Amino acid sequence: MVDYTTDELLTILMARQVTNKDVMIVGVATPIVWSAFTLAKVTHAPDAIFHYLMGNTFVWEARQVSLLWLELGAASRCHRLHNTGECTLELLPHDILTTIEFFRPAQIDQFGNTNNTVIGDWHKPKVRLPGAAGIPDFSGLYSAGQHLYVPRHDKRTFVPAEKLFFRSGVGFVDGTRPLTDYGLIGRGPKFVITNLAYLDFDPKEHRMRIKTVHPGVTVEKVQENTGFELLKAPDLKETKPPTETEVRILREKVDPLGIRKLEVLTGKERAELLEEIIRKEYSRVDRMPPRL
Amino acid sequence: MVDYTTDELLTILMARQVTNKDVMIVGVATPIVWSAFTLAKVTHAPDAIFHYLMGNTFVWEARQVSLLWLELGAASRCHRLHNTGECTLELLPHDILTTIEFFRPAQIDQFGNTNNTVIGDWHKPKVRLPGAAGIPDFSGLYSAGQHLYVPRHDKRTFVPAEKLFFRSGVGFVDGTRPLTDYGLIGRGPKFVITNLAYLDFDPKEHRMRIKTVHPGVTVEKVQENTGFELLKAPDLKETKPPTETEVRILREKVDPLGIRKLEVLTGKERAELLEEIIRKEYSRVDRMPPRL
Amino acid sequence: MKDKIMSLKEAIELYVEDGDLIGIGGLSFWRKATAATREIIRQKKKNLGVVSFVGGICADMLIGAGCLDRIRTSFIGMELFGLAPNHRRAVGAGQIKVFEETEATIALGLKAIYLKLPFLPLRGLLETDILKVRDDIKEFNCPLTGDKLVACPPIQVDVAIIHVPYADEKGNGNIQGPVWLDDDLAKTAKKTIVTCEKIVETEDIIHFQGKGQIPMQKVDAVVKVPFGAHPTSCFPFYTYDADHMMKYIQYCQTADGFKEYEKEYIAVASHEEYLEKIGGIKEILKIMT
Amino acid sequence: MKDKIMSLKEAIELYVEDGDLIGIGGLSFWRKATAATREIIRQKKKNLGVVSFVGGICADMLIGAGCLDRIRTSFIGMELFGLAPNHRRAVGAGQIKVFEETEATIALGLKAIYLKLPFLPLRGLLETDILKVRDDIKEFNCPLTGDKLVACPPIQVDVAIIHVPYADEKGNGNIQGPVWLDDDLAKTAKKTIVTCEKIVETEDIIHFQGKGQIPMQKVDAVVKVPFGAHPTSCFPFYTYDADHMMKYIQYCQTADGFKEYEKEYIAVASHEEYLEKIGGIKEILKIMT
Repeated sequence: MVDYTTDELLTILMARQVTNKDVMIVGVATPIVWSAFTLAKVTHAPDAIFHYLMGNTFVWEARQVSLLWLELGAASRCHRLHNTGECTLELLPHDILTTIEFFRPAQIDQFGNTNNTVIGDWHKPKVRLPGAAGIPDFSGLYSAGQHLYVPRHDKRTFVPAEKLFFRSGVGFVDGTRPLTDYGLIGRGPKFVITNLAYLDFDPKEHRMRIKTVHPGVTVEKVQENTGFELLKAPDLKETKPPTETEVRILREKVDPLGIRKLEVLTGKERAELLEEIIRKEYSRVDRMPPRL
Repeated sequence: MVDYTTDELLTILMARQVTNKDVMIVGVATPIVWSAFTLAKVTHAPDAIFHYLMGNTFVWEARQVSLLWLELGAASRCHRLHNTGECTLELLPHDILTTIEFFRPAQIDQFGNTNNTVIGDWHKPKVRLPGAAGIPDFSGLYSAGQHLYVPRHDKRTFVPAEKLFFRSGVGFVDGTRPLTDYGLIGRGPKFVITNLAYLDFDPKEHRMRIKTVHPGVTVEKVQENTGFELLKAPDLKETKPPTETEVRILREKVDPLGIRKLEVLTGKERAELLEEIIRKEYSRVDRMPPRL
Repeated sequence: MKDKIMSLKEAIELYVEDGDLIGIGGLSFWRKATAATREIIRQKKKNLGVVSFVGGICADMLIGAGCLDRIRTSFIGMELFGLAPNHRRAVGAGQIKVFEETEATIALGLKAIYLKLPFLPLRGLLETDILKVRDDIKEFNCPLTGDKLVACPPIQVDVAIIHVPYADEKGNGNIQGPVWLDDDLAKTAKKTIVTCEKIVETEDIIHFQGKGQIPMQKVDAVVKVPFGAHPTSCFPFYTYDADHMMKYIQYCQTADGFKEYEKEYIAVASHEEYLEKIGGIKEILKIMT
Repeated sequence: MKDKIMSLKEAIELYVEDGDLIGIGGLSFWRKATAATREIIRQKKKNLGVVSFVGGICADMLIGAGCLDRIRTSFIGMELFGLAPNHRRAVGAGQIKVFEETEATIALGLKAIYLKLPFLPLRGLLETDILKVRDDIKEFNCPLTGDKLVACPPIQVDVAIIHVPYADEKGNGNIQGPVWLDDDLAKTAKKTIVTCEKIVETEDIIHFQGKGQIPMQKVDAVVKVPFGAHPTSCFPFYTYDADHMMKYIQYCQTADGFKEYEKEYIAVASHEEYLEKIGGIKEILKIMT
């Protein structure tokens, strides 16, 4: 069996969700998402198009993931294909194109509602988070369903509805009614990919369930790290592990500096990696993240 | 006294309305307006900016008026300064800039309401006109007031309110109430420049009045050619005639082909001039309408 | 990626259906998809609607040929050359339904599609008769301030047909002159046909001013038709053919006259034959910029 | 035309008043008007608000220096480097008022200004808690279909401050990388200050890709400040200074820490002194692209 790390597993599972017809919305500071899209583009989805928020633009070609030279890859005159006219408004998920975007919630409940705004009471927050950006606008609109990922599956993130401090992204609301009753026109959350499992939502109860568990992870472990009861899919099985090719291309071509790991690591390990990436990128002599 | 023609008088009077701070919206097929703006730009309003519908663009420089090479003058890569993002929406009259545009109504009533849509009943029109384009959207919005011109002042154009076939442009409505009562935020019609007179609107009654009559025209003649009773401004006087310089620059530099005359002439005379302009413009060897 | 490059005949056969609302790009005399329009007439499509920011000869020919049963434009005409003759006659005779549009009702109608909104508000149209003849446009009060406003409905175009100077095989279209609402038409229509003067590399599109205003994701067919906008213009290659415009208006003084025009200039075997008919190389040299 | 070229000191003195809502262009680490922000702090402006599509070090410095009493962003942070330290602390302590914004509430709030509308509708925010903390955003029913929608109010910015690579003396600004909402900020603000890397001819602006996205009609002051976005980026000249960002975060672990940062890097006699302080030519060479 091929050797892989958690960040590689996550990235590869996310990449597999991309289809050849997708427009892939790349936000800022989400190197796992960028790596996943780039991996998809250079493997099974060559016709997929990047839509960079960092560039306000559609981009056809793939380049290596970069921390410091993001604008050169995404915004360069010689790279972007189309200047999107209106920031955010053209990012709205489209019915004809299957626009996809991966959101990373700070909290998520059993109905897929998410919080990226605040820890504690909004009026007197314990921790004020950066904010939910476009999630409140778009979360109810995805006709292809909302794509979610959580690099650290634990009870701080997976909380019961009553402990969600602020609903900044809408999932299935309270799960009792069809989304159209709330005025929502999207399909609701489609899946949550974590370091432990692939979770989806029961089509009747609109509650989160375990669809596959990652190799070496038990159903019990997933449940233990979740703050509410997870349903189990009738065909619950093990996640198909990364292939040797997927891992190799990700490591060697898509993100050789390991920038994606910044979303997974913590503490000293993370600080050291960050320093290493910065030094390597500032000392580039070839200037531009290479085309893939 | 300097010799001038009706089209020259009209153009020059309209040019005088332009201030140095204006953004001048140039529509299509309105060569008198284009000539007036260009004349203003090369005489007293050097800082005024063109906003060409035919180019979706702001343009700083003035070029000679052209019938056939309009895109070269207005849309050329080397000429336009700014690509306006949204057709029509950015044309909305602005409060900070004094955006101005001249509308030419097919019918106008005593309150300055206009019709460019249809002659006869809308459902069974005698003559279906081209349509009012953006006039219904913008007519109620101009904080600098609506600018109107009529090249042929007669009773077919100046009609009492009850004979306006279709209200496609809003003036002072029925003149009885402040515009804000109707939800309108503009200042209403400011003036109508015709081949006979400069008309404005009584500030209290919101009805059209004669402000100045052109040299050689009597107040009676203006009234005779108007389908409703005109008020008279307390300081009614004669229009200040074109100066020798204005006429010369218009004739020699701004519009030497006389394209503006196509808005004034009719019948055989017009057809011959049109043919002449077309032949002259197609046989240009210097390609681009000259910069002024 | 599916192959998008095809002949005009294939593109119209594949993507234009009877009853469709067609969005035609360009503006009156400028960059109109006339070759595609002539092909629609040859294929005898029926009960079409046309939406166009400013309409011109395309809509007028479709009306003359009996392909249209409704029209949505803020303005339609022949600029300084006169009224659109078939349009004037057909509307006068009550033969086609008019959706009285304005610049904003079209611009907002398209925007509403990509904002997924059932309406967009406008501070305009108030106290005009547009509201009397459009019962799908309504006055309402601002939910925040109570101000009187007007609600404009979305306009869902079935097929956008846009003529551009440059396109690549992926379907990216670059417009060198004014874009008007062509990008919004292409982005919001269910299907999009691009006709172009030249097919270029994607790298070329990236380097042109304006880049690919018509995005590949939304384009179904790319058809190369040099001079495919004649007698209207296609900047930067050629300007409009004033003589042919006048000839067209002359022909169209009667309904029968248009039928003669149709026989002479539309019912031809090929676009090349059309270009010969309109005067061949002499006429083309005349309009070259 | 009035002379728009002036010093940073003059521009801030003339156009920024206590209490103003300031619109800062750029996005988190990218093309932020930091030199202008430092000048605002030096001039001790008070009770300002900041609206920014995605906020970063500018808003955070203004908070630390006590210049702000309100903040309107859809996101504010230090990307992968962490939270915005002064912002986190001040909001936690209830020292500044938060207008909880989203991408759309800002984009639509600005658009509403130039459409002269008292609101714009959005099919979003429904069932989110944004509606609980923003009583100026309201649910309503579509006047045409009855659909549930949300009404977003206009955002009237007093002064837009935009850093661009190129501007001309008339005030046209050209942005070579992403524009984000900077054009809308400039077009809708009551006053606009442009800071730039280089002052060029109008002819240059016309030939650059994107042309003058910031239109001259709306620009009051043009200030040349090379490296005026440091430690954020200004494409195509330099990328962001990651080391300085980390140093900033380090300083700002406490309110007193920020005061030290302010003394060291903000309370300087000139922009040149600032550039020496941050490491001079060595640091500049490091970030050059």
